[in-house]
Amino acid sequence: MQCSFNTVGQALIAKLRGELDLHTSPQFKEEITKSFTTHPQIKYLIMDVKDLQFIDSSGLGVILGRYRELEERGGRLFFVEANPHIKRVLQMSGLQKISEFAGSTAEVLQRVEGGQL
Amino acid sequence: MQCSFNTVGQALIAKLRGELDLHTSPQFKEEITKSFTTHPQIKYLIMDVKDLQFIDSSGLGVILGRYRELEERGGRLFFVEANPHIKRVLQMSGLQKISEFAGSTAEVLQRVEGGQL
Amino acid sequence: MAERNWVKFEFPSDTRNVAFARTAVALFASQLDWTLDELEDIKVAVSEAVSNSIIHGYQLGAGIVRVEVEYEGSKLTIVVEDYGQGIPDVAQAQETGFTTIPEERMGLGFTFMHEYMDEVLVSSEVQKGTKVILIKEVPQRPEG
Amino acid sequence: MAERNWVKFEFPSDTRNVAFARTAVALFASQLDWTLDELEDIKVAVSEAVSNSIIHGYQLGAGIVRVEVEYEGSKLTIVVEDYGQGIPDVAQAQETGFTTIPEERMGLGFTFMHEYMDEVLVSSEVQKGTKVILIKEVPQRPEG
Ligand SMILES: Nc1ncnc2c1ncn2[C@@H]1O[C@H](COP(=O)(O)OP(=O)(O)O)[C@@H](O)[C@H]1O
Ligand SMILES: Nc1ncnc2c1ncn2[C@@H]1O[C@H](COP(=O)(O)OP(=O)(O)O)[C@@H](O)[C@H]1O
Repeated sequence: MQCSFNTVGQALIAKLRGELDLHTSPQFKEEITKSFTTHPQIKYLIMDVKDLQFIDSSGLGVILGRYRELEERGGRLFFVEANPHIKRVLQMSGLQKISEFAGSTAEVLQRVEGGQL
Repeated sequence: MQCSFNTVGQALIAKLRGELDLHTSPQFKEEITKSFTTHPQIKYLIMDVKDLQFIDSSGLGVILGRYRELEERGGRLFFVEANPHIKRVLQMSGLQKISEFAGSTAEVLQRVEGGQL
Repeated sequence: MAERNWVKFEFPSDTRNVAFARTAVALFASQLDWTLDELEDIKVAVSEAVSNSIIHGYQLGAGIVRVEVEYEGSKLTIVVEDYGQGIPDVAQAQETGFTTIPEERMGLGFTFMHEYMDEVLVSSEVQKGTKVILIKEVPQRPEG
Repeated sequence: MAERNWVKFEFPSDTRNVAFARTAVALFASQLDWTLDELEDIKVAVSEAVSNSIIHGYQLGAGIVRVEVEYEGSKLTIVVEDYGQGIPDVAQAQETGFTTIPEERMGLGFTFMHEYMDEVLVSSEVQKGTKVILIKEVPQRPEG
């Protein structure tokens, strides 16, 4: 699992590659927590899951943990380019209710920056 | 493992896809033996191994068996588009000494038909 | 209709082995005629069961996880077993959202197993261990 | 340097399982830092050893094949074991071209194992079975 982070204004873009499970999620948790701490302005988390090949409930748990923080900040959670398998897991977990699917990062950034949120 | 056969004059083109091992080689052996029987004119065997993903000594054994028949007919054996792994296995087995590598089926056919062999 | 076949494997309780376990099971299961989506479902279910043995059964400590995969005809059976702390109430454990580690976990492991497999059977004894049986049949497909 | 890890598995002597065995071993081995070519080498060696257990050990009849994979640091050890007919002369068996089924086989199985692995240890007892140990170290690579 590899993850890379980018901030654009109030948005944090997290790009995941590989498999997010019990073994790999602690690393992701640590890195995303660091990003949240060093960028207290972050309200929007954009998860680019195009290259995420696998996720189970251990991986989802870490994302949900971040969601709770976002909520306190009045923010939002987006999943970009989720494949059908990942969409289904998100739907089943209920994470989908509190988040949105989007076709591209650019699309979300446009909405965020355009003040449409 | 899938194999398909094509005859062009005195040449039999055998295209292999997948993995040729203890489990899959009997099917290949049966089909290629059938081709040899129904086309007694065959002198040149062109093995298109571009899509062959794996081969071990069980797979090589079947090809060597065909080589012996070709030899009796005064024919030749060609491997087309062998990847480095397959080249190495062929080299180690000694099959390479009695056969030739080629870049394309068309190239071999041209030599065969042009009477260069 | 596939003739019976099986594999058994065991490995130490180590988070590195979760990916190995789910991929090896899918690899063996792929001797049957699943779609890629169905194989993905099987992977998720195995990942949940094996992760549970490691986190809950052995609380991330030492232990052995055993996995058996067997099929006959169109029926695939996967058994994931540990010799760890066990589950006092298996019905409650399988409720969506129930977890004994609420700070970290979502209580969705068993829910995913039930969702992705046809049948899930859990037996457990406290201080002895837990056995999860996951069953899935290859669906009848229109001849194509 | 990787911390020790291992997996053991067993399956019936059935030609369907040769592909499973070599791929599962490569899957586990890939926790170490091999190149794709090296993983391919490991697959060939395992394929030869497991095929031998099935054809020679059990003569394509019933039996159990056991495989153990273990690593520590950069050293990978694979054990392939059967409880079949055994080899009367393990030195002779390992000679290039030696085979007891000359109509069908090339006598290259052990040659491939020696070529693709760093070390191959064969022990066998007639009517008891055969154990082949395959060892390979991850080569030191220049820092990149
Ligand atoms: N193998 C196991 N050994 C011991 N307890 C387990 C095991 N599997 C599950 N449990 C118990 O069942 C609960 C629910 O499991 P699950 O639905 O997978 O959710 P989660 O893993 O998120 O807690 C766990 O919190 C744990 O208490
Ligand atoms: N697991 C085994 N059980 C019994 N005999 C074996 C086993 N493995 C190898 N042998 C013997 O060693 C010989 C050489 O093996 P090998 O080099 O793999 O060549 P091949 O498989 O082509 O015969 C075999 O022909 C067989 O007699």
